Amino acid sequence: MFGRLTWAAIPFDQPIVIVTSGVVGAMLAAILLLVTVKGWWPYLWREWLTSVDHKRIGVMYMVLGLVMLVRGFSDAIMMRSQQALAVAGAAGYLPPEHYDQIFSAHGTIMIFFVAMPFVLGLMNFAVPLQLGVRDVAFPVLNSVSFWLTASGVLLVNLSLFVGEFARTGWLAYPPLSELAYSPGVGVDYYLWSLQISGLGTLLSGINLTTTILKLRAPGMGYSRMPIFCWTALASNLLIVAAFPVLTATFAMLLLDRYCDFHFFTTELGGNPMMYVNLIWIWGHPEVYILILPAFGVFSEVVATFSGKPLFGYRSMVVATMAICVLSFLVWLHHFFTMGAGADVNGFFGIATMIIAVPTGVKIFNWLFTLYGGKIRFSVPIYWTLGFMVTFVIGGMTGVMMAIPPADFVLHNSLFLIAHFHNTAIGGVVFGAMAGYTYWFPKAFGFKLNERLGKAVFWCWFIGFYLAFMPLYALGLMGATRRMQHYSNPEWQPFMLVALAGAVFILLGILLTVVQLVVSIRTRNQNRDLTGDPWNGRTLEWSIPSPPPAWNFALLPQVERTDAFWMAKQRPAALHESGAPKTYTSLHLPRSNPTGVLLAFCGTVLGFALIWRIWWLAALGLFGAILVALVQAWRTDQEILVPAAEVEAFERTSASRRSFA
Amino acid sequence: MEAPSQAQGSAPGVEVQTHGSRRTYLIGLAYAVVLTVASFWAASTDLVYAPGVPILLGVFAIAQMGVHLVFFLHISSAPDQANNFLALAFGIFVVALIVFGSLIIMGNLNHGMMPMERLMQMQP
Amino acid sequence: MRHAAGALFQRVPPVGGIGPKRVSSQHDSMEKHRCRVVLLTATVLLSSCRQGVLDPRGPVGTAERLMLYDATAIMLAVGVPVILLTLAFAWWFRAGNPYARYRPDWEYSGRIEMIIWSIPALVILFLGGIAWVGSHQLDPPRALKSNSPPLEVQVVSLDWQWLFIYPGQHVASLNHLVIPTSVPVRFSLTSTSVMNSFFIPQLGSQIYTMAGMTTQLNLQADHQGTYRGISAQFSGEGFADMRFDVDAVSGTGFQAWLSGVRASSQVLDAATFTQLASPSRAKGTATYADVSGDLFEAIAAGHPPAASTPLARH
Amino acid sequence: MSVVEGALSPEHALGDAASVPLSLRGPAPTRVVAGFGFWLFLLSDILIFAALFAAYAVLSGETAGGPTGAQLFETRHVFIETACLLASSVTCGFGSLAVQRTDRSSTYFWMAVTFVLGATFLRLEASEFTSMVASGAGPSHSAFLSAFFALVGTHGLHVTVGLAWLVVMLLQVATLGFQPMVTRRFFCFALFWHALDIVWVGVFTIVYLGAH
Ligand code: HEA
Ligand code: HEA
Ligand code: CUA
Ligand SMILES: [Cu+2]
Repeated sequence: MFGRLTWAAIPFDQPIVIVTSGVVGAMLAAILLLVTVKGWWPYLWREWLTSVDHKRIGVMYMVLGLVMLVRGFSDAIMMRSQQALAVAGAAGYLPPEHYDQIFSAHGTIMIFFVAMPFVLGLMNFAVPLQLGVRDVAFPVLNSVSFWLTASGVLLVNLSLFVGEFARTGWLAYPPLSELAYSPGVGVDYYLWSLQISGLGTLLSGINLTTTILKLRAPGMGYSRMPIFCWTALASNLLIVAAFPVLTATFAMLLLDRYCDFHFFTTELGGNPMMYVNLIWIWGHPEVYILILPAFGVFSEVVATFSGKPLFGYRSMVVATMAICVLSFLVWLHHFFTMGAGADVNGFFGIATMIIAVPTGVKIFNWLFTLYGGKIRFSVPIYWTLGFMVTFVIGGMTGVMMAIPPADFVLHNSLFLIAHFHNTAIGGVVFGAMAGYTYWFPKAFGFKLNERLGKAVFWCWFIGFYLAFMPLYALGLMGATRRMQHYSNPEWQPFMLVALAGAVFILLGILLTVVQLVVSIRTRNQNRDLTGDPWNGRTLEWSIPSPPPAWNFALLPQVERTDAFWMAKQRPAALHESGAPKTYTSLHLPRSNPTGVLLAFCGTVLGFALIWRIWWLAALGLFGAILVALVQAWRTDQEILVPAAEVEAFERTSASRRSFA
Repeated sequence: MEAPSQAQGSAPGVEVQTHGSRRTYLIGLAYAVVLTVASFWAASTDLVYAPGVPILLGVFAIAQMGVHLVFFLHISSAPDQANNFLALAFGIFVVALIVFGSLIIMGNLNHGMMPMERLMQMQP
Repeated sequence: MRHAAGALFQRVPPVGGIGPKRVSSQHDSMEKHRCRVVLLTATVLLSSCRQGVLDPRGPVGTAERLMLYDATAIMLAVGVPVILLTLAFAWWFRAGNPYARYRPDWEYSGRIEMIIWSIPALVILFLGGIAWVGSHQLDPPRALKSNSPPLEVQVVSLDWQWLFIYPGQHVASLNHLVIPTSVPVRFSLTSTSVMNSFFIPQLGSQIYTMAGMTTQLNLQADHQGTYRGISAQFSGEGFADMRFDVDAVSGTGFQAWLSGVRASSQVLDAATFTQLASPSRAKGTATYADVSGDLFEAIAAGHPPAASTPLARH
Repeated sequence: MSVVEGALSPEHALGDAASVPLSLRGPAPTRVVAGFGFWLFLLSDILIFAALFAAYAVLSGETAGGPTGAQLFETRHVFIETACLLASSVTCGFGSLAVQRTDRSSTYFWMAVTFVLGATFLRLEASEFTSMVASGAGPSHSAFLSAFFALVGTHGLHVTVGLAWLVVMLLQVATLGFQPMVTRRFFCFALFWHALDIVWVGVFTIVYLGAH
């Protein structure tokens, strides 16, 4: 009846897990109770859960990322403290079967459920605003994408309490991840949650690519698009091209595990190396999917706060697209040590390094944007400068590993771990934080607290260096990754420093939360009535904060890059409307529960497949099809906002703005 | 009916100029039939130098895919199709990378590490 | 010089050993305390060179270390100025600086564009050359130049042990590798179950071990000593303990070790192998005076003497 | 940016400003947006096939002592399957012309023919699969067979989904008529169906004719 699901699946014998799950469960229950008691459900359902507004969806992605960040971080600090303790015969407090789940979960969660939601959230929020349009190409699909990601998140978190997570590392190499060596449900949790959220990501990539290529304000040609939109385009093209490979690869592993196929087994001709090859065809572009939008954020921030246009716009576009294409030519650098010949290793080594050229150009372009600027030291520019300093180091260690013989001694060492945290934290997380601070006032109409923001930055910055510079040294000393314990006592001081760094980061995360709470409570002092708190350059700053559901009552006519900046140079045209504006009534997409419902069915389906409860799986699938059919017959997809209402809003917000 | 505005190009699958006619489909069908028959013939004949057969099959397949794209999917390099065409080109680039990249890499790996037994067998 | 430091610190008691006794002493003056801190830091920093890839003991590792140094140097030559300029520009062009010239429209300079594309390109031209040549020179299957014929060693990664078979000598050893110095060693590697990576940091290159396949690796130790060997590819529960000691000994020492092994009573036959192949986290070394037939070839071809039972791993 | 006077709204973009480059004319109409989005989806779907093709190409020699492709495949069978799909592509094309003309009965007719041809294809494929499994050449027999069943099966699954979609579309025409929303989806369906035929060209060339 319940497949493999029995009471034994719930780890009552592991106090850490039970207590954590208990606390998480209690917190969830408390939140749900609060929402129920306060009667917030209708509001939440109407305005958020079923919303198809790209701005709301963007915000929900960010919230999801923020929540998962706490989970990912608690894994990280457990690993750091375990490694600080478990030296020379000491066992630490996490037995291997537990530790192995933790690093696998940490990697999976950080990449798929922290970094991806941040990046997707920022793109969702900012791209249509920067393009000067009213929404993304497919608003309902957008909501479906988000909720599929949320469904993956739910499954991953469920694995904490019901059953187990994979003990294979975040990429689940076979044969270790095959049924023969991982008979439990851990790998199934991994595979199904990523299949579901991966589908969401793919749809989102299609959606945003279409938006950028087909929906732009009149006059916004490709050479006038804000650079963030260019990086978003590159990133989403990579999503469209790379995620199908991930889906196919995981499907093959699933067939191996569920239907006794032999793609990657060690018997009957299966070949595990093929999995390694395929997963990296996705895996390498994936890191650029994450970093490119971050590059975009930094480009916007550095130009805005220097009060100058971005230096070398054309170079920047060329470099972005070059990285986009090149990132598909380098995947073998993740398995130089698997035994390919010298020609193949050499070719992929060189192809990898070539990426350093366009990336270097970007760094230099930011540098020369600073040059001749009038730099206002607000929080986003802190993150940007911190990034520029840090990422150069991470990029250079990447180039070192791109030399195959050097990688022969660095592969899988803590040096590698340091490299990719250097790029992922120093690049992606710093970018997410910069973007979050930069666009927060646009989304909510008030700024985040500056002093606390700077404190957060310093905690992260110092914490990062403390936590990961020792790992470079350890890697050179021959310390390898994924070690539950180690024997060399000389490593311990480094591990202790790294733990201290993680504690600093913890402080940074706590301060992030404090900053948010304080900013909300003092929001009246930080109100931004102008809609343009940073003296911005791009179209999103030309509309009120928070923007109305329709973003732009009249689509702007764009004549060059930095459209809003240019308009501000002619203040007359902006403020006193010469000819009376004629507003038309607007069609807006109606809130739609399809996304939530599909994700609900998807979660049921995934859970049932993981535990092999076939009737429930059938039910989930049936439900999903039903929801899709109902959606197909829905004809009232749009609501009409009457011209008068649009006009009224625009009038009041305009008067408020000129008043400010 | 919507106005046939061409802002940002036109949709794939629709031939704007001729509004896609039966003729296009029939011409496409004729080409496709010829190419299909040719493929099946090539696979079974002795008239083609045997090691060249896979190459010939590949050529026929590429030609036939092209025929489908042009006559059934109405893809062209017209300016209003620029996006469709570029997306297709990017897709073909990635498909080629995945398939040929994997073949080269896996061939190289397998070559480097056949078990001794098989190596022995291969040596005359 | 590095070797001298290594030798020096071999005699110093391990880090953990210095402290506690002195701390317990009530008469510990501030002076001594500071001394201890300095000493500790110095030990830690210097010892970081020991045993790692920056302290190679053979030609492969030495070449790879030189590559690391070269790459670091050339990249620092670009990276350090970039970092300094970032900080300098940000500081000088701060909004409050009345001396800085604000150029609100400056967004293009052909000359600068030229330079910023060419500097990275030139660096990569050099590093790419190194990568290409290095890949060929240090290709793991490539035989090392030497006057002496290579020693053949067959390596099998088990769950979670390392088995070393010396086909020419018909002996085998578990979790302990003994090799003569100044003689190239030709490793052929395979696995009975999941992937592992065979890695002796002080000798250089690592390579994966995979079931049903044979990888090749050539290494050489130039100095006598005991080096750490590890698995560098995660392989499951017992992974952290997949360590082995590598003893690089003189030629005569090697012969002595061989005769010792031959005198032992154990032989590596199907029964012993089956026992070894079943998953175990227990550690220990063992030697085998004889090895039955083509054991390694059978394992590498995917049919070891007795089918291992992977399901029993958990 | 002049938000003000007479901003070009997309509806008016074309008529007066034929000289304005396409990319500057503002947001594209829904039909173009939907078509392009679906085009991207198809490309991504084809990449799934690319990964499966790559796996097949790499593993096709790994028969583990079991039967090889040349021993298993029947060229005549494949030829009939190919003919069905090719013919269905053309009838589907005629069907979409009928949709464009909003010609109901013609739509029903051509799409019904398409359905029958697709279903025949599926039936043939299913019989091939069952006879292979019955003769002991199922997917768990060797890596080659795993890759074969996964690749060809995925194509078959797509055809199945296509048929279900076709039924839904016909029901939509019957209940909702030729609304823009319905015709848009019909075009997407036609794209999907043609793309499956393109994938099949790869399948019969590489898997069946390429078997040795
Ligand atoms: C994006 C990716 C990412 C990020 C951010 C991190 C962050 C951190 N990681 Fe991560 N890590 C991985 C990706 C990441 N990791 C991967 C892929 C692996 C490999 C797994 C494997 O081996 O299989 C790994 C493995 C890994 C190991 C295992 C090493 C080993 O194998 O032995 C360790 C050890 O301590 C570690 C530590 C940390 C620490 C201390 C942090 C912390 O310093 C930082 C914590 C970071 C956050 C919590 C994000 C914070 C973001 C914000 C605060 C933004 C806030 C935004 C808003 C408010 C909108 N990581
Ligand atoms: C956002 C994430 C991100 C980013 C941006 C990068 C960027 C790069 N990475 Fe990294 N990488 C990862 C995330 C990332 N990586 C992860 C997660 C892994 C491991 C996964 C795992 O195994 O679990 C990994 C692993 C990894 C490896 C495999 C190592 C191994 O497994 O043994 C290699 C090897 O080539 C590599 C190289 C590079 C290079 C060359 C870049 C380049 O793009 C960097 C380019 C940037 C610069 C070079 C700096 C700026 C340039 C200048 C200032 C100009 C002047 C400089 C020069 C000319 C050199 N990376
Ligand atoms: Cu791995 Cu052959
Ligand atoms: Cu990579």
